[in-house]
Amino acid sequence: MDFFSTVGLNHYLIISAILFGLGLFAVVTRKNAIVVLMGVELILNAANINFLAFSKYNGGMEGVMFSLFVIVLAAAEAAIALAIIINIYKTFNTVDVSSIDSMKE
Amino acid sequence: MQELGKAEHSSIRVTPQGENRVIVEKDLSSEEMILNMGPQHPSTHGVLRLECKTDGEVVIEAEPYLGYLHRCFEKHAEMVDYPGIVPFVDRMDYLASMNNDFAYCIAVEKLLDIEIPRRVEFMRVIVSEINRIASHLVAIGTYAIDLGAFTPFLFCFRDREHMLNLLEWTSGARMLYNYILIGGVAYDFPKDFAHRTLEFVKYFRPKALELQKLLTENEIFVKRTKGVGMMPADVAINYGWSGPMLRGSGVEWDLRRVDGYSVYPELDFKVCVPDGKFSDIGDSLSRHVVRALEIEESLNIIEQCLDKMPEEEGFDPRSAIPKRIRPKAGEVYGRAENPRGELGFYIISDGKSTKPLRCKARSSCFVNLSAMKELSLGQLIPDLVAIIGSIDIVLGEVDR
Amino acid sequence: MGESQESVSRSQEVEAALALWEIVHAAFPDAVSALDENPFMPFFEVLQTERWREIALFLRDDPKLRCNYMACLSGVDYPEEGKLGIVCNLESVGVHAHKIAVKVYCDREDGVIPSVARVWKTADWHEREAFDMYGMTFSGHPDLRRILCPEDWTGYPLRKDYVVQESYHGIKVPN
Amino acid sequence: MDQTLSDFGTVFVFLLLGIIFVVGGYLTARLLRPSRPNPEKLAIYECGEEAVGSAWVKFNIRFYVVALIFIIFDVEVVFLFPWATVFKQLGEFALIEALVFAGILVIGLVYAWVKGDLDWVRPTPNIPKMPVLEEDESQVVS
Amino acid sequence: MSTSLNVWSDALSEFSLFGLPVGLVIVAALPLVFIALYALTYGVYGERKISAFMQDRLGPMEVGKWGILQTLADILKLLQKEDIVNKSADKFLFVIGPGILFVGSFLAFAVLPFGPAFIGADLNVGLFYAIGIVALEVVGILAAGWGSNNKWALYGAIRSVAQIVSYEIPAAIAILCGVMMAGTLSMQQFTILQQGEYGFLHFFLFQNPIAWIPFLIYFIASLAETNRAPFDIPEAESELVAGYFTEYSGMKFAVIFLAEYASMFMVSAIISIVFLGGWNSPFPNIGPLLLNDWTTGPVWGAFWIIMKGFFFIFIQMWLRWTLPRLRVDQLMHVCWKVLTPFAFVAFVLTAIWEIYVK
Amino acid sequence: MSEYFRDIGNSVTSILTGMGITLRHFFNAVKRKGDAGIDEENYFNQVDGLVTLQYPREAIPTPEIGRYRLYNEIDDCIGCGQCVRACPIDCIMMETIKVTKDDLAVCGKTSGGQQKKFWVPVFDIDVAQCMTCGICSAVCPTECLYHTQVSDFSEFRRENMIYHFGNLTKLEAEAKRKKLEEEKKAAPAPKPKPAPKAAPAKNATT
Amino acid sequence: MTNTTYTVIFYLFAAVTVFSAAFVVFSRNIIYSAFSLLFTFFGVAALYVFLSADFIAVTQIMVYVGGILVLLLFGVMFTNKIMMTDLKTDVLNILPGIVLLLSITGGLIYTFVARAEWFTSTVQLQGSVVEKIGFETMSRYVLPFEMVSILLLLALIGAAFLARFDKPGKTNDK
Amino acid sequence: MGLLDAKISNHNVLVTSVDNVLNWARLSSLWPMGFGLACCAIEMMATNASNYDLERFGIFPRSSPRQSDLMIVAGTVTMKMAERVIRLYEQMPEPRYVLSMGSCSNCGGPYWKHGYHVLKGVDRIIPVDVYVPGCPPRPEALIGGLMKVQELIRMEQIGISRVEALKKLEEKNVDPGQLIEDARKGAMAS
Ligand code: SF4
Ligand code: SF4
Ligand code: SF4
Repeated sequence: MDFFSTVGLNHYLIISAILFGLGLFAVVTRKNAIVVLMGVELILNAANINFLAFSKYNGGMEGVMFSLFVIVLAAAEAAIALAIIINIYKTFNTVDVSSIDSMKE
Repeated sequence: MQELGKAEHSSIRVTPQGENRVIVEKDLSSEEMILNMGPQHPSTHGVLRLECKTDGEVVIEAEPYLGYLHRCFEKHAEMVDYPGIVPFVDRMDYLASMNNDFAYCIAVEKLLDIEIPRRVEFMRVIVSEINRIASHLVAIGTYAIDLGAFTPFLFCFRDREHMLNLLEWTSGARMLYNYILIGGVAYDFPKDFAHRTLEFVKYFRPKALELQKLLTENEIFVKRTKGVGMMPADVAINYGWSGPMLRGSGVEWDLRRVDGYSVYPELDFKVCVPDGKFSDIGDSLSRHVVRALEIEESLNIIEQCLDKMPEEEGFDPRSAIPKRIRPKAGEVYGRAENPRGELGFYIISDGKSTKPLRCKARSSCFVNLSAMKELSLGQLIPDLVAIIGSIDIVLGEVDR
Repeated sequence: MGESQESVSRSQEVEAALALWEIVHAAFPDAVSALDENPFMPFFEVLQTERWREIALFLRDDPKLRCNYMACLSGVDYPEEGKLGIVCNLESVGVHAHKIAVKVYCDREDGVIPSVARVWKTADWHEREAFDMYGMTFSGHPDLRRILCPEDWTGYPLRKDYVVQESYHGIKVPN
Repeated sequence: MDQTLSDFGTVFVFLLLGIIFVVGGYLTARLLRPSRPNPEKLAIYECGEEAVGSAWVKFNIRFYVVALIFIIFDVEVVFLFPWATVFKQLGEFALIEALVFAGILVIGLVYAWVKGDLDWVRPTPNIPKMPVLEEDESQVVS
Repeated sequence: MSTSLNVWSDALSEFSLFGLPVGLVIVAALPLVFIALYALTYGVYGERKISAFMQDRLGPMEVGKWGILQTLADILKLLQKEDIVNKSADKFLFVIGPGILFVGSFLAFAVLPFGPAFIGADLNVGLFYAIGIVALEVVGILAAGWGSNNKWALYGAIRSVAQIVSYEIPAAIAILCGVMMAGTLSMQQFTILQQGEYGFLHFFLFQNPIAWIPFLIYFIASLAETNRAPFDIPEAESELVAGYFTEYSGMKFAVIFLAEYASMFMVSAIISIVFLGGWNSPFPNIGPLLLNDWTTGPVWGAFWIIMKGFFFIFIQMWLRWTLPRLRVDQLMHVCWKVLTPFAFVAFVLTAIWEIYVK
Repeated sequence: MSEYFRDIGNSVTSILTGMGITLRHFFNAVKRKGDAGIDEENYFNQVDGLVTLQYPREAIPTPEIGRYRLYNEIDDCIGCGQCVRACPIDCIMMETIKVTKDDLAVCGKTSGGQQKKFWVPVFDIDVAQCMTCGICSAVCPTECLYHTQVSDFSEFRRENMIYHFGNLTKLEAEAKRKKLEEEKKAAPAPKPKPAPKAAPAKNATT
Repeated sequence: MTNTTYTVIFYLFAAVTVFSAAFVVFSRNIIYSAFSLLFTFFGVAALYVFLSADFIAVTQIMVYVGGILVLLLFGVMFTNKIMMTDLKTDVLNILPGIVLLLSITGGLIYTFVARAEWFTSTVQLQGSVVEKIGFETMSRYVLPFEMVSILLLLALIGAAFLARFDKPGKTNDK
Repeated sequence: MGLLDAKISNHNVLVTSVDNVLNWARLSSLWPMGFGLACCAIEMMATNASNYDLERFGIFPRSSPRQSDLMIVAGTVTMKMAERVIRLYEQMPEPRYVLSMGSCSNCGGPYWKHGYHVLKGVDRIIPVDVYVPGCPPRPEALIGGLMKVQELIRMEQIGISRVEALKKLEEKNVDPGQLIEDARKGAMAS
């Protein structure tokens, strides 16, 4: 069982794929905007794992730099998204994405 | 209803019922939380309970609930004879028993129309001024705790201990003295008392200065209290505030000066009011400052009294105490300046019994505290604590 | 200093109260009684209870009276007359130097007195206390609840015929 | 295995040990302590009163603005740390770059400052007013 | 110079029994023991004694000679106390909250160099890690406060988080200034850079006049991060009863307690490593008096860093027993409008100093 | 702007002042306050430094007139009941039995030389209730009821706080009562005459 | 420590990551989701360590746990009635969701593992990346570096603008 | 079920020494709940303050009942307050102790007779371990009372109820008359 005993690129890719899928699942199914946001964060994390994994096994710095920028983006995104969510909440008194959809004039 | 109308404020809307309510960011639907502060809470000075409606840190409304220490003073006063009331009076404002007794005795003596020996008057003034300092020290110390400074509190209590010792030496008890009796005092001063008291005054002055440096002048303290809990003078009068609270709002009103009871007219003392430079007039800081200044004045009064007090060998302080206290029918309202304000006793005597028909205590804290509800609107919780502290309530007197 | 000066000031007090009373009497000739020139606490009575609030307002706002400070409001029980009453000690702080007491009565059962809580905010809690202890109602009071005793307390403790309840919430009350 | 990894291995051991410590502490305590629950005891403490409502309400938003501003600066600091380790080797260029970087963010700080986002909004407290009776408002003086 | 010692420590960390890294565990366990001991002795007992002396009283006296066993008794007692989890609390969060809190503050100790040879893990990102791991504490506090379902606890937790989070900015920028001076993030490197025969003159604080600004900023911010007075509003006794641990009793409370004292030591250690030379002896060699050499060594190293940490803790206590507490809005004012701008100024000045002056 | 810097400056200076004060106290801790009572000459000479009094080990003396636990010197009590009447809270319970003429000598005199006319079989003071107001001791004509300086006397049981000072046992009290009855029956004359010395009937409970 | 140990630890963290992520997604209680996110982030950080990106790992903790998670938690506390988590609304898309989850994950794994022939260099990333990042930001990535600052500035202004709740009529003290 | 809940019938040396250590820890770190009701509370504060300094015994007040071991009922308990006192008592974790300080909480004290709103003794609602008399008790008296509590704790054993411990203690104790004797002596001496 070589696959299990030595950790390689593929392991990371699998984890990242699972994380990505879970994140996507949250985005698609959950109605609570905040959970959706969590899903997005999971997706971004999955992407980061990929970046770093490739970077590691290629010996380059690109992936590392990219993941850094992704984190920045994630932070900015979280800030803005939550501000928007709060604003939506203020207006509609709900964070349910689908009902927000139906409530807009 | 022919009820009151308008008060404008940027964040305050007055509903037709005259209920002030702060509208804080009402478009932001954070929920109101009902928060019970007290009866067991470190900053409610005993068993006051404030039911606060809060929105985040902002107190939208705080409703004081009293009565957790309602000890039925007025009932006891109707059931116990005149001298027997004194211990109960002691227990009302337990931080300033001497002053309480003083007020009560003034009321009853008015009713009895008896003359008090001059030396007794001086003795009374001395002990009640000592007690006033002790009481103010507790006020200042607990205020410091409320604002998070623990050390000044202990310093206050340390110095208070000397006063308790002095008073215990004269009266036999540490806190609840039953010393000032109707028509006299219980014991003559012990030998050396004057001397020791002067020593105390000498000892205490630098300590008061140190306290001032440590607490009152501390920038954090100032920032925490300045402009917090503003009370304009006219409203303060309307609320019936008295004592340091009223003076903190800039009204020069001191019963020791206004009524001039006992030997106070002979003494030279200032009525302390804030000057508006260090604090905004009417805020918590000025109330604190007034207390601190009053400590100074009380020290002066003590010195003067000790100077002027007639010395008499073998003086019997109980000589003027009537054997049987049964006042003629009538009613009286007697009052004195307590550390917390005007303490008045409204006594009705039916002329027949040795017990009063009615003895109502007008307690200063009760009245001062009644402004709490209005003062608390739109404060942050820490400010609320600062305001309660600055009112300096003693629940025993509030609830009686 | 003792007697001499005190009696002087006392008589001054009464004189000031007399002057004060005259003004009130002129304004409300039927509603107020004569001044009781008692040297300890000069007072007059309000004969028409329902006008008490008006009188109170007059006392507070008339430029000659300006009794802006209510020192005390005490409820009293007069079992013989079958009445309850309140006694208000009024004073003018910082404007004039006079003080006076006013008495208002109501029936013992279901008595009503107009509330002056909107005239002097002091009266707010004092009236609540009087209600708590004696059971008279103050009409127009913003928030008339028991203040010292618990909400579900039975009886009005300071009435002369008060009997202590046996138990409160399962706790024995009398000794 | 490279050095970094083994160093982090130590951190992992710390993590385990910390967890063991806490869990061990809990367990020891469980071994010793009495447990006599009753409804009163399990009620929420609220200064001796019965708690009214849950604490889990929507909390006021003000704290949120703080976290929001924080996250931006947090990220900025993250960028500056690697820079700080090498800037002396790179010299002036790096200095200017970083100053520009920081400068732009300071603009943000200034913006937030000027706009009052950094103020902890304190509603103006109520200053008590004289009671006013409707029928004779005009009489109110002083 | 410390190579031989490194060998010693390497040997220790490499030591393993049946494939288990026993040596490492020992390395990791030592700080744990240290935290426990320090919290028991200096942290609590010392604080009580120091506060007592500042307040003209005696402090613990009766439990053991001069009350020395006081904190031991406290912990033993807390062990015996019933553990109440209130009915409406969120049991899970309530239980793990203190755990996260403690693990968070304990993890930071992994990178703390106690001596030239004794360090858990000399990470290349050590310093960054040490300030980043605080994030775990934040979550722990939130879990504890939220899980209690107690209003005071929630207030305390939210205040605490807002405060820690805000003060992380000035703190991080101040540390950044230190990093700029050293050019490394490894704590061990930091310390070695401040080594020298002139003792304290090699410390960054005395090498660079500008270092005083970030030094003070970090110290103030660290007070806030550990909820110490005058920034103790999250556990403000007179306002919030006991803050986020209002509902905790027994052992959980003890764990929170330990975590607090651990992070108190941690920030003090960080400040002494970044600005005051960590385990280096502050004594200079003066001519034949080789004070510096005499006071250098593995044991001395641990001694110095602990002493420096204790010194800062002493100042923390001193401040605590002197000052009143700030209000929330003032707290934010201090953070965003005083410390952060000054931190930026310090950042610019340090950069310029390092490039042009040095 | 200037206000901004002034605030910072003020804060720093006032904080430093405060710290100076606490530090001074810290170093002052090498000194300890002594345990002189307030009535001693050097009381205020010894107040620097730590003020803690380690109570069970050391104590400052309670002043002589200190009013703490009530004590009745029952031998001196004439059973006049003044204290009972004066006490505002009725925490003294007393029963008296009039002394029969022949017992007057047995009953004896107070230390002040006053003839006792009552047996006091029950003289209970509920010190758990007493508020140490001192009214009772002030009215006591023989000064046999007084407050001692003892203040530390806590108990595990509430009943132990009712102090019995009565000097007769139940049986004796019963006997005396009977004797009184008999005497009343024998001589219904209401005026008690000063009795001649009677035979010394022994009672040992004093 | 041996390689095996590391492998075990790797699997441990991988499991923590995946399970907590699943918990985030499937949990009905949003506050649990948020707290479980902590473990996900932590696990991911540990994986970063395995990928030799120590700096990124710590950044992950600092930004994700200390920042984003706190933001999320605050967001949850500010907007949700926790006691009234509505279960039904969630179920609406659950079938397509699960299908999507399985297909995408499966597809990805299939592509990653079976199909793609990833080129792996013999030189793997080793040691610490801090300084490398420092150099990279100052050389190849200067422009993105500066852009980041502008991005952050905009984010700050935007978020602050959006989150500015004080309406006219409210005054700040001072 | 923890050890402190266990019912152990025969005490061997080990149990006894464990007992002693645990009891020692408990009695050395009695944290009272900061809970003042009336005048007595001021004396309690004075006892906590510098001059008497309860911290010497490891006693320092906590404001939350969850972290306290001892409830000092200092002052008058009124009817309105009684339920709160019960609740606060209940919210303290076991093992917990109650010290009734002052006449009022002992039995209603001065308000015993006419106090319609005063609870006549806090032992009507919660079990009291030690009564401290006085109105207010001197700080010395409070310290004495606290030491009585410590004595009580010292007598406790695993599996032995507090009532039994109290009994044992009383067997050891001098009889109540002794105290009066002491008072007498004290009075004589002065
Ligand atoms: S001291 Fe006061 S309360 Fe005590 S017995 Fe005497 S009169 Fe009664
Ligand atoms: S007043 Fe004195 S003599 Fe009279 S009964 Fe009381 S104690 Fe005895
Ligand atoms: S026992 Fe005395 S001092 Fe204590 S609360 Fe009651 S009345 Fe006050």
